[in-house]
Amino acid sequence: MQTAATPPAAGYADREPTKPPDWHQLVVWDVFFNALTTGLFLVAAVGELALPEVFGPVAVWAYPAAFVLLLVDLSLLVLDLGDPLRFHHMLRVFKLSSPMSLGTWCLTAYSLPLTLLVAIDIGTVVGLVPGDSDAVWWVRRVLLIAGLPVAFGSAAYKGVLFSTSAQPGWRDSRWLGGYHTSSAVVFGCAELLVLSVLTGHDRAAALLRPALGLLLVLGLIPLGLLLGELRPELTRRYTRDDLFRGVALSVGGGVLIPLLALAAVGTNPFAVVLTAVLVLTGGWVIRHLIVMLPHQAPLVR
Amino acid sequence: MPGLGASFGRGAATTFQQDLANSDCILIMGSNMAEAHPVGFRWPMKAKAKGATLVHIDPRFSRTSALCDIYIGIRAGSDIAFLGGLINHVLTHDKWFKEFVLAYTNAATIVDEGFRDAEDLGGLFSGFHPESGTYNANEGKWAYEGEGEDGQTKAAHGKEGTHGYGLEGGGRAEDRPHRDPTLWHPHCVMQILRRHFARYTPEVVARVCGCAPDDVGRIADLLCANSGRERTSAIVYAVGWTQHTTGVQMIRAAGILQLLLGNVGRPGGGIMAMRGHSSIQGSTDVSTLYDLLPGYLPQPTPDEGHDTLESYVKKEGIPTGYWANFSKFVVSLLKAWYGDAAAAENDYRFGWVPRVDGDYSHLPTMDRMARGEMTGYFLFGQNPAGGGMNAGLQRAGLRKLDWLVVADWFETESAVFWKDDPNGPPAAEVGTEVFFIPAATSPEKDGTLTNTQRLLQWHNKAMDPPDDCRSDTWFVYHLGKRLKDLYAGSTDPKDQPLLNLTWDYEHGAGHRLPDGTVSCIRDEPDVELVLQEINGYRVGEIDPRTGRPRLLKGFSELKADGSTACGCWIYSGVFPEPDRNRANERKLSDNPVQPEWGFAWPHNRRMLYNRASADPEGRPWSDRKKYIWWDAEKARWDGPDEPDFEPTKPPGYRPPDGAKGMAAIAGDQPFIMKPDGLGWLFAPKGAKDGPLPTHYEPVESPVGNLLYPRQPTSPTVRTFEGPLNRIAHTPTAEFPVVATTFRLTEHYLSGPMSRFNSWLNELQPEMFVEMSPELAAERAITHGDWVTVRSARTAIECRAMVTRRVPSLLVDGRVVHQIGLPFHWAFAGEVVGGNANDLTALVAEVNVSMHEGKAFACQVERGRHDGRQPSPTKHPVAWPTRDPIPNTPAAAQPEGGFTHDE
Amino acid sequence: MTSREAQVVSTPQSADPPRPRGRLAEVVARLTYPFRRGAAPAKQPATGFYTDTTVCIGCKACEVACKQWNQLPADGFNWSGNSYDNTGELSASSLRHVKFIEQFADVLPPPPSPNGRMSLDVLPAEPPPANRWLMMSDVCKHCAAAPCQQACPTGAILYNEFANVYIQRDICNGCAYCVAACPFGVITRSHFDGHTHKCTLCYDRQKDGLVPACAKACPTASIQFGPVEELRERARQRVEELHSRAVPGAYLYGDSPTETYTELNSFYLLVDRPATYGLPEAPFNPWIHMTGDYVRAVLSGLGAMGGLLAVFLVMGQ
Amino acid sequence: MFSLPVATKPQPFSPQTAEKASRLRGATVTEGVCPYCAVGCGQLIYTKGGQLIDIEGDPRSPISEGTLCPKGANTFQLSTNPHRVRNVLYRAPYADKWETKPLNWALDQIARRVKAARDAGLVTRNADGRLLNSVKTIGTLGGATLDIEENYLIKKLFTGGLGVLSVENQARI
Repeated sequence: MQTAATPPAAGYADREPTKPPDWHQLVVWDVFFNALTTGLFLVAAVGELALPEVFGPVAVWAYPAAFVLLLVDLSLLVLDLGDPLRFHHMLRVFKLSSPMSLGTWCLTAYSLPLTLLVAIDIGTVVGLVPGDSDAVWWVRRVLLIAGLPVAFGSAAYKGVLFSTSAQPGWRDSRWLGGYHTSSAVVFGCAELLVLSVLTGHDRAAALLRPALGLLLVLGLIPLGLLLGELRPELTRRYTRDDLFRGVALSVGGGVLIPLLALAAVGTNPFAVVLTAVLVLTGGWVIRHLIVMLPHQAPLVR
Repeated sequence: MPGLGASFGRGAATTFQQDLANSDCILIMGSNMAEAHPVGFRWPMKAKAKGATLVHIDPRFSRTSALCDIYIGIRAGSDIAFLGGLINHVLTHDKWFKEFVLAYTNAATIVDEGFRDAEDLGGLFSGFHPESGTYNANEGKWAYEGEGEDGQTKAAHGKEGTHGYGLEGGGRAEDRPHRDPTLWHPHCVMQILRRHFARYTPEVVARVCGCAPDDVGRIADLLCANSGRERTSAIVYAVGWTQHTTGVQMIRAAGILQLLLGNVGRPGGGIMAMRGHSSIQGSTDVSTLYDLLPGYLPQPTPDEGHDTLESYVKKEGIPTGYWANFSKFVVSLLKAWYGDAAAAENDYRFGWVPRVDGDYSHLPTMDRMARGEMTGYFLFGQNPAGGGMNAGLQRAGLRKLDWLVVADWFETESAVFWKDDPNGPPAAEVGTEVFFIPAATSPEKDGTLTNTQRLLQWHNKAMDPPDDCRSDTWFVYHLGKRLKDLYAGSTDPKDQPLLNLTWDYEHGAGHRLPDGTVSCIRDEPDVELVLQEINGYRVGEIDPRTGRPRLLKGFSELKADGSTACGCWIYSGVFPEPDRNRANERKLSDNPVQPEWGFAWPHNRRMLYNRASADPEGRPWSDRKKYIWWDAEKARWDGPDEPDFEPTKPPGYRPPDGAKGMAAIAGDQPFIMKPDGLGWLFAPKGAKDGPLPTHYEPVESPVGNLLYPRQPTSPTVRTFEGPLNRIAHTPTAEFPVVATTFRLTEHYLSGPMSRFNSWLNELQPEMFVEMSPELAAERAITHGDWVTVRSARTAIECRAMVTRRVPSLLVDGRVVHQIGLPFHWAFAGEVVGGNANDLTALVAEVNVSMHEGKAFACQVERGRHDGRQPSPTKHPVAWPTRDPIPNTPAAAQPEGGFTHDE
Repeated sequence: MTSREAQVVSTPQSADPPRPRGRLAEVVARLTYPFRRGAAPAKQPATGFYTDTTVCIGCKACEVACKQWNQLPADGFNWSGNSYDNTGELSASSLRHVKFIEQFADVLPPPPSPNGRMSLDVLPAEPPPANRWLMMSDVCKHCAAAPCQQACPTGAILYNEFANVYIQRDICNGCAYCVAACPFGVITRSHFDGHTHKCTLCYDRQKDGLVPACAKACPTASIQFGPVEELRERARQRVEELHSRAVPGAYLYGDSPTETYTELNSFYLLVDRPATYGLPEAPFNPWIHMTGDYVRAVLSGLGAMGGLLAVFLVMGQ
Repeated sequence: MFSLPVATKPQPFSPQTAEKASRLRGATVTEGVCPYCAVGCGQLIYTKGGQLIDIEGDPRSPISEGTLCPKGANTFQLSTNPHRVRNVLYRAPYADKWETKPLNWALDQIARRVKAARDAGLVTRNADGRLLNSVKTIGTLGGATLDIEENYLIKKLFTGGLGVLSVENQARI
């Protein structure tokens, strides 16, 4: 246990008093999948509720996808615990002061209508549930309406969870929640667009393309505000090259190129998938930069 | 112990730790009290909270310095120069406590005019024999005037040291010494003192010590302002003074200073010796020392005067003062040892006690061992292979033994020297047979520890030791029984001491533990019986309550006619009744001295010489410093403590001519162990290296002696030079850096009680060396680098701790670098590393055979040492145990067990 | 005259309830355990620590006493080189941490530095009155409104009857959100059991009227334990006394609330600025921003959803 | 004065937390003394079922008033320590490892070696015919960490009984 020569530091003044939680890649992916599942559900549900005839057929694919993504997300959440067998302790109290408590309850509440929706979808496919009955239609509507606020809550808590902490960077990012929620909707839009193109629902795709474009532009507002807030800590902890790569991937690759692509390439499935991948990658990169920020030791200048 | 003994009469701390809280100023020197004795330091901190000034003078700015009001950095080994400067300041500014000094010290006593001081002889006192390197005090005329050649001489052991009280007291003729109360007589002690210390001016002290000239006056003024009737100052020292070849004289200098300032025997005053081991005072008192019998009785020598008990008593006894009872102590000890076999007609078997004809102390014994002159050796909780001076030589010694018995808790360096010494030969070349006896820890056995303030405290056995672990009492007792069996039936006279040794400490019934169960170790000896023997008993007088001999109430009951037996007279009174073990008494009261907590020797006196807390007439010097006073109505001494004086002897008592024993001590003479009842500024006897402290450089120093250039080091020091023990003699150019060793709070000694303990190891895991940025820059060393420290013996590697806490000093116009080496690491344990004790030399101070670990010469180089380095012999263990606490619900289990327990 | 320590043994120890028998019962017990409630004890006066760093001798008795009482593991033998601090930080296995800060002026002219890194000197905020070696025993601050407590999603962290912040070890599931929330970096997650641990203020000892292990062991009363109100009073007197003794830099850290943080029930007497001791200059409770952050999150989300809906409705018709 | 945006309700106690108590209840407490340095701090030793469960300062001790230093606080680990040797270890000459041996065997062997060395090394008189009665080839070292009774027995047996001269300990001054 004896160490080789370590460069000793004198005193404590140069040290960050806080300690980063040992949240690493698992949490980056958790934040990412959180946006994927909640965004997909939100966009599909809004679409189905607003224009059932257009989005209904795509949404049938969207809910199982959101369900799978939710399962992945929940697994990541559980695995990230120090004691995964105690995940259910999260439901021991409902605590407004704790975004994690609120979020867990939202996720739990969100998982219920989603599960039922998926069950109905699967039931319809295998013929157990009559797909065209009024009762089913009404049940779906109720489930969608019930799911919307909790799915929204599930998306909205995640950024606040980080921003209400004492960690360098996180504590300064007033727009982290804003960015995450808006980015979740962007993700959802991109995902549904891909689903529409792949399943050949051109009307839905035709609506989702301009929507995605608009959302990408809108999303630049919280993203810009967030990066502005984070700039001191980002530049303190990441090298110029790292930051350049990160911003290029997230803003250039995640917003600008998709915008151009959406305008230029139209409905080519391959191009749409590629665009969506770019959008998601950009979002992942931002999340990675932020989640890992406190772990990054300040650079010696 | 002669340092204190020569000044005051007893080789023990004059006061108790709690009393430090009553000080107005505390000088801590030669002690790193906050680190080595953190809980003891509680009391200086209380004094500080009440407004006292704390001063630390030390080569290193330590955790003690951090809490003191004033820190002065001096060069390691220059303490006498600084203290001499303080004494000189007190004398030249006439700030000494006149009434105290005149009445209670030998300032007025006139010394034989044949005496020549170190001032006259270039650093030597009269009576020096260069060929043997010893002083002959008689030839040197160190005695008081009038004693002349008739002054009683103690049996000399040649060059070797002795702890015997003979050194502490020393005899004199029965005539009263001449005194000159005007202090004008050129040969009176005060005048000798003035001349002797005149050389120690602030400028010279600054040149020697590396401090500023102002520092001397600053500290002296502070001490003077906090001494006198209304105020008192205390001095605290520890091994930072003792581990020098001038250690006894450093303590002597402190004694002189405190006597001059009137700070002895008074609350908040005194000299507090902080000892390092739990019972180091006890092991000196009961004496596992080669030249001492229990209670500071000198072990006999082949001297003619020691042929018979009578001649021995005549030669070693002192007619006046408490030592006049000498024969009672000796006879009672012999009765305790040899029982019925000891009788008046056979001289109480005085002839059975082995005669000391040389120096058999630890260091010379190791030297002999390394030369192959020893057959077998026992180690009881001591680790010479790691903690001994020049530990490499000590390991070489152990490798030359036929057999070695190690009783300890862990596999220390001394237990595994044959296999794990990285610089030793392979095991196949080491012929020593080793027995490791697993020992019990203190909660696993009954027994008494004597702490640094002479307080005996019993610790109770709380549980049985595991498996085959046994107390050392058990081991020694059963070894003795087996030896008696082996020798049974022998009629050879040489075997009779063993066969007649009283050796019966069986437990009547099984030993009941505090939780009500009976000990599984059925043959554990009854430790209370041992303590009762130490306390003493009346031979043949049976106590009907126990069926055993009646116990003594104190040493005043001792007899020289064989009717009493007593294992250690100074401890007598600790067990006055069969059911009253005073060491195990823990009663508290309103009395701040807390006299019913444990038992202090002698006779439960907590502060020694406390008669001096009253003026010659017996009145307190001041209300603020009231402690013991003469109560004329009750016609006895009164106060919160036991008077260290005959309780009913009035202040006005004057001894009649020819008085003997205690009758010869006047009512205003507080130092009852001294034949003249006075504190000794000048010690005509008691120290073999001179009657007054003189600055000499350490045996190894880069600096010559600026005070006495012709005499660089102590003339009486003994070195054991040889291929395994090379010395870099003063002044050395080859080793220009002054090294001093020190203790960290987090570790203990060479580590046997700490480096097997993960909770301590994590706090200080690695060997390092503290050095100044100046030295580091000179050697191109960066903080945290590996460096090699080399002495004339060997080299070790350690990490560089570059810090301004170890100042480089300006000594005589040039920069002298110092380094600090913690001495806690060696090659066995969870954490291992370079051993500072490998660097030190085997040298011995003349009075007590003490080494010089606190100042030696070395060289520092950047980079790792190319020799073989140790690797841990034990894997780190995070938790001492993960067993759950029995009979305890989950809710009350320790928080950190870190188990899933719902 | 017996001590509380001697009396406590005569209190009988309760026993655990019988363990569930069988696999199924065990699973059920595990699943239902977090939802079982114990009776909350009656409120007591708030207790805490007052740490007077001016009398700390840096002996680390507090660290070992804490490890011993709580049976905490040793956590690595690493020589840090940062003066005598080899503990490094507070963690799940080191609930006390003694810090050492060396502040020394040049004695001799400053030597050239071999590679820029020099000795252990830490430059004080202002020139110190003398050379000094500061020592401070750090511990959980037991904040009056603790971010960790607010963050904890399981309710594992609570205020016990002594107003101490306490992590219930049978509840904590190791989400580590409290780690992120603590502005002082007190809490970490143990890699042994995956739960977070911090100073409990020896809750178990307080239950039996005993002083916490560290405060009890402290040889110089640098760590003092007691009702916080009393401690604050004592501490303020001590500051005045120090001011009168020419230690003008002495002040209390955390004895009273600030704009952005509540008072600490474990507070300190310091003589240099907080950062010198590794403490935040102005601790900030992250929850101050929570409502606003939620609003921004919701607004951004609603904006995006609104845009989406607008496109659908406008273009879909 | 700063106040929280969201009220924090009292959080529920778990059944275990509600039962929180020290492990000292029902234990046996014994008065002891710290085995490390010479300050002589009072210690309280707690055992349960014969097992050591805690060692802490004795608040009644007038010397230490309940406090301990890090080493004193570590006394528990000194006793309860996996590195402690629990059986007799024996290393034969030139062997490269320990063997575990019974206690009685070791005592017998040691006693025999002491006798042999003493019989060979005891000198009754020196060259001048003066009485010595001493053995210089055996020695003991250690005692300052031992109890005074242990010291006394060592001195008595080795000096008084066997005539061994080099009986020494850590104390010197």
